[in-house]
Amino acid sequence: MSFRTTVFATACLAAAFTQAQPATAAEKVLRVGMATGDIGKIDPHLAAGTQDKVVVGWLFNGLVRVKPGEATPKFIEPDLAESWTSSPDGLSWTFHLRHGVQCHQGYGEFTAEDVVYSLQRAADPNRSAYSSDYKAIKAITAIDKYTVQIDYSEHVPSVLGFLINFQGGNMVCKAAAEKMGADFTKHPIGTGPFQFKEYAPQQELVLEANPAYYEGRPKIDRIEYRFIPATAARDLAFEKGEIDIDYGQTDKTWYSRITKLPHTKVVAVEPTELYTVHINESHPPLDNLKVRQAIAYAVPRDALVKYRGEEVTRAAKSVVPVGYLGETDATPLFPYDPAKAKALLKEAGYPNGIKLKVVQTSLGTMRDTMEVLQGQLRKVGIDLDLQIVEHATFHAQIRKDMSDLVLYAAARYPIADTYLSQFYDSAATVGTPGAVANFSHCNVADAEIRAARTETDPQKQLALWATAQKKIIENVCSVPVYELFNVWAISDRVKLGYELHGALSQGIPIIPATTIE
Amino acid sequence: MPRPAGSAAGRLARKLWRIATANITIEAGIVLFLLVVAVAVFAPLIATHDPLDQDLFERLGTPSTEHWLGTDSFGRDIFSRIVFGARISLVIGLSAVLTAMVVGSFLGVLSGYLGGWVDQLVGQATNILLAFPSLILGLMVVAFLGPSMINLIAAIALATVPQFVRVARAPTVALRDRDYIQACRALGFSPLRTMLRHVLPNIWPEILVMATLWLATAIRVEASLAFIGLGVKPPTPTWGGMIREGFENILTSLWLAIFPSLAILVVVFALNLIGDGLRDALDPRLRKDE
Amino acid sequence: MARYAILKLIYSVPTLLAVLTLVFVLTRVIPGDPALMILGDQASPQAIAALHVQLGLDRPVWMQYLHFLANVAHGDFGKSLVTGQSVVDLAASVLPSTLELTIASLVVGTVIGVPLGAWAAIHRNSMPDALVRAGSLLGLSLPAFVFGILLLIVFSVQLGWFPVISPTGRVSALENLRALALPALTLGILMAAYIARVTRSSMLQILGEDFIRTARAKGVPWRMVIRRHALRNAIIPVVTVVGLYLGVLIGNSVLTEMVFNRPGLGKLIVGALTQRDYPVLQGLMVLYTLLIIIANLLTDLAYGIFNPTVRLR
Amino acid sequence: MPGDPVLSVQGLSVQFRIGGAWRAATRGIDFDLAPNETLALVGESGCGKSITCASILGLLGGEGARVEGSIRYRGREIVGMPESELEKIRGKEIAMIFQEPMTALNPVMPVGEQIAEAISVHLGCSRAEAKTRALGFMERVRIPAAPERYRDYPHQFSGGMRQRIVIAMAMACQPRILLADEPTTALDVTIQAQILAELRDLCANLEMSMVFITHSLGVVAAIADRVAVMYAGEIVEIAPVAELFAAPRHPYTQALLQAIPRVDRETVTLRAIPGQVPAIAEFGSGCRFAPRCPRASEACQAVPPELAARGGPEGHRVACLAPAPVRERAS
Repeated sequence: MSFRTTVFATACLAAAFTQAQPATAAEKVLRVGMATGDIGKIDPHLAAGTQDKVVVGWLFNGLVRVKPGEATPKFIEPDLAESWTSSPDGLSWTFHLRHGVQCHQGYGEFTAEDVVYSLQRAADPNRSAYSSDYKAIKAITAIDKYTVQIDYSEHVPSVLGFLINFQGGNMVCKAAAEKMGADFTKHPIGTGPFQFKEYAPQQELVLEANPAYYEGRPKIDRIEYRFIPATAARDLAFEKGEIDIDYGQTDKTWYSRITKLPHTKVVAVEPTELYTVHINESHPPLDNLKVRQAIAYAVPRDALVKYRGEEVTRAAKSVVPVGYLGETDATPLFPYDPAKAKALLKEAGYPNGIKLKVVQTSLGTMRDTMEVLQGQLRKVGIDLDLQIVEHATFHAQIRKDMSDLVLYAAARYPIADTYLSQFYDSAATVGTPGAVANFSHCNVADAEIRAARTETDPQKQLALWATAQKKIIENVCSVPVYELFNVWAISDRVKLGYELHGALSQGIPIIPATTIE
Repeated sequence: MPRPAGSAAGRLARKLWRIATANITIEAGIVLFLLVVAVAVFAPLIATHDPLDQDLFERLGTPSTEHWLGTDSFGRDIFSRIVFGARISLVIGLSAVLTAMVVGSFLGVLSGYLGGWVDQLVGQATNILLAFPSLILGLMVVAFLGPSMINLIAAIALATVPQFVRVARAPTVALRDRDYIQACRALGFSPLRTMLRHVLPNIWPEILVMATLWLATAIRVEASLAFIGLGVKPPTPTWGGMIREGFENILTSLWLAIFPSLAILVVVFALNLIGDGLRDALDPRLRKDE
Repeated sequence: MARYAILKLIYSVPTLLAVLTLVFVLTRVIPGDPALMILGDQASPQAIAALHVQLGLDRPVWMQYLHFLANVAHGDFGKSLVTGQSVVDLAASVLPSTLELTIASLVVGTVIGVPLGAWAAIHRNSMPDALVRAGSLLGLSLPAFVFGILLLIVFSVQLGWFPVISPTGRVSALENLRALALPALTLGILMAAYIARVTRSSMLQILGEDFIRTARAKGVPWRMVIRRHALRNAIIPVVTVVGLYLGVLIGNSVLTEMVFNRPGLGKLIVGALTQRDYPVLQGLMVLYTLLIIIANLLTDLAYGIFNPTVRLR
Repeated sequence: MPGDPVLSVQGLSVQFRIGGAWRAATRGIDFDLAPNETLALVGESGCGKSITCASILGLLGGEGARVEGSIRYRGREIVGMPESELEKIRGKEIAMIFQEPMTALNPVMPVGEQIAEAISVHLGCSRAEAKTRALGFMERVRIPAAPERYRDYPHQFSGGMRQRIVIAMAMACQPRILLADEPTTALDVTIQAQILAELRDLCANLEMSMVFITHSLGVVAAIADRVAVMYAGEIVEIAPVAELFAAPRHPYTQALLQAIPRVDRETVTLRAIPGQVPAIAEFGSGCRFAPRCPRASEACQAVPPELAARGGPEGHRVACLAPAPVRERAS
């Protein structure tokens, strides 16, 4: 007995000591708690989940950037490129790079070669999830070590918008990416203020300050990015000071609880994700406009906003998220009117209601939203048969037309074209060769969407976009529900060093001036 | 051999009654369990609300006269959801264990009787299945097949089958070579039917104990799967799913996790009481020195 | 002893092979496309097709199967589709944490369960016996996650004695033990409930044995009879049961890891399942099987240590 | 017999709680044991021999069993003695050998340690010392290659060897009294004889008294000085061994002797005793043998007959109202 006990105790202690290692006292460590079980891909051209994009935001730069703390194109400013010029027809752009920018971990100076490599990579569908954004690029040329020329085959709505530090616009270091190949996703090398240090699966990702960062070495020495999927555990850890920044729940209960904590700042960060129910017109009875209208009338948009919390939610105004260039509320969305919804169903020949099959992801807020919608639609006689599947299966199945309704939440580069092209252009219809995310088989606004894409006159472009939105709303291709902010709780110990309104990375930007007490 | 069915059934009933009243532990367990069954059966009469009815402005309400156990994050009545949740737990648990019991006992007798490669195959498969914890096995099956009621039942049954195979196989092997079995064969009786006739009376007490205890496990596994997020599809109320929601809101609404936990505790405890009591009552070794 | 162990391992090869095949088949029938998983939801169909070729998913299934077996034989389980990490590295990085938790809860379970079970048996049909029996039944009835949540609320939230989330990386041994305490207690209590029951019935049987009377007739004090004679014999079936229970323990660790946000095999497997991460899933299933085989082997060896009548020479 | 008795049992009654009522398994047991004397307790199984022995060691305490009467070991009362005192007597002063050597040894403890345990418990000596002593006794009971076998486990020994170990264990502290509960019953006949011979020698060499329980009168003749015959929880006759064999007075003893097949007599009439031993719950108030007794009268049913000389020599007492008459022994 006693022998055994001793062995066990020794084993335990040994296990405990192997992990022991004293921390340096003077280090400034920022601990961020993220709602995820693990990191996905921290390759900027592949990163899709919020948990990945947040990290990419700390590791990479673009040729230009949106000023830290902002999330709209009007704040575009120089980043790796100090200046740029464009040809009069707007199809050829020349960028002059900042000198002396260093890649992480000794991968050398960042030069025009790296830009060429990065953009080619971003445009390559095999290596990038965002290649469609760069289809119009004809050629990328390194004029000299610090000069790059990009030629376009047609006019694009926003050249600079796709060269910012967002998605495909992030610049990777050629030498590192080529050397590591597929391993790059777990060991990314960029030029940003922080660089990869280590990764422990299911536990954390550790970044350290980039001592050679062009804006100066960050005051924060290390970022510990902890994976804590359970909200309660994350909040508790935040409350007890075990983490400094806490990824919040877009929910009023969370918001009101956390705002009451002392020494805490809660921020709702732009861009929002628009939650839209796409109605698959190819599935009867949804080919019937009256049925689609009935669904639209059955969604209590304002009540849903109140349910989630007005501090963290806003009602959808159009099929394009609020604030995107070209978004307009000129055509109002259908109001909540359950009586009318029932009447429409009856008119359509379904007095006893309808039953719809819905494939739904198991992912938190999306599943949550669908469950609320299920409860609400039930009240007018629309019965949703939810098939809860995990996220990847969800994506596969909604692309195989397996769901009558598709709830999709997305933030895109904030111009109307991105949203309209991906979700409502018939060329993007799922199941077709050009499939992106047109789950509704919507085709009523193809002409306007495509014309607006190459329209050089901004006014005409806006008008085309407005018409497109009108047609889509009236045809009820989809029912936009609400937009959710990403919410974060930040301890007062953290001094951001800038004014935070939003961040395209959806995370909290950490700039060299950011510090922690 | 053939006996009047009525008297056989009557004997069985009497025997069951004697076992059911053998000790206070069994009695307490049965009363508690029947209570839960009654709640499940009469759920529509007992529930105070429609368990699916959302009230978006009545979220996470504390227990009140209107909502006895409060409301969940969709504003649904927790009491009514627990009442209806009993149905899911019991239906899944009972179906899974009954399936496992029938399939497992049959396979056990079959493999014990036939021996040879059938026995080898069943034995090997049983060992592999036994090696995996029922939760992990259920997890895999449900993750692969998707969480539906049938798949959950299949998953839990699959994890439970080997237990019954094991119980049924050993006595079959012991009986196989007995003279009278050989004699039956010589007389042209279907040997398998003979086996079942002779083996089943020997093993049913143990099968009964197993069934009770594994019903408890099945209900726990179902709840665990629902907690992981692999339960019956929403909005159907399940206890495990409710605890999962409760855990997300544990800092603001503790009762959300507590009440369904208590429900699970009660039914599993009741079943364990029965199983434990049965074991005492049926175990000749324990009975002797009592 | 060594020969026995090797023989036992050889016998488990067919089992392993069966598991490998099962795993392979299962991972091919799951809905959901791994290529889509890798490239994300905005990937183009061409990109997906290209990746299929790269992953070998375009080849006939039997070739994929042989390829898979060949790789496994080389200890190569491929790379995670999600993070690109080698599966072996991934498993190795969380294995210590799972083992740590398993061993700790084993210790807790044994230290609590054995004495309680023995105590109940010694005081058969009296108050302590009733208490232990009721308590262990309750313990067995409580799902692991419920118990974990309760502990978390009381000791971390209300009393603040233990951290809410397990610390990572560089922490002191004390910190590590502190973080381990509640998860180990959660699993350990469940285990203790089980062990107490087995110990009790085993002890009851042993106390009726002749050699107990012999020991008493020798004048050995009662406490010593219990400790040196009764307990040492009663522990033998407990060893087997604990060995069988190791699987359950590893299974339940999924829930514990979720509640306490601990890294571990359980969380890894749930993550791999939900993300359709085939290679990780395959690797973990094989690892599970191996762990269970090793656990069985250790149980056999431990059984030999505690029971000289089957000691292997 | 010289000297005061080392053990004196008077009015010993052991009762068990059966179905809520206390039932006496033995009643009014009286006997003395002189130094160096071997007393045999003979009777059918279930007659209370083993219970009597166990009560001498105080092993019958606890719920469900009650001991009344007096058991004096060298003047000290054992009945009611606290457990801690009893533990000092058990094994050191009074030791016991059990019937079933297969189960009497702890299967998970090396045999040597089991012997040494008694030594270290009572003599408080070091492990090494205890081991030396234990080895000495192992050799004394003729276990071959004792030092090599010291660390062996019981299952590695044959039945006879195990019984030798049990004996060594009992001898280990050189007790004054040895209680031997059918020590040879479970063994082969050839081994039986060896063990009996060894027990006899050991008793003589170590100056021990012995209570020897057996149901075999043959064994009694081989080992005992005196013999007490028990029936249904009572001693019905007690006498020096030769006397009893030559002139049994109790009808039960007579029947018992007649039931033994003997090769040394010409005329053999093997007679089974009619009827059955009553169960504890069926004990009447009178003579318990009366229902089976050919000589039973009405008086026998009323009061239990006391154990007394009844006209015979003082050392030969019988509990019967109608004992066989004293015969002149042919010398």
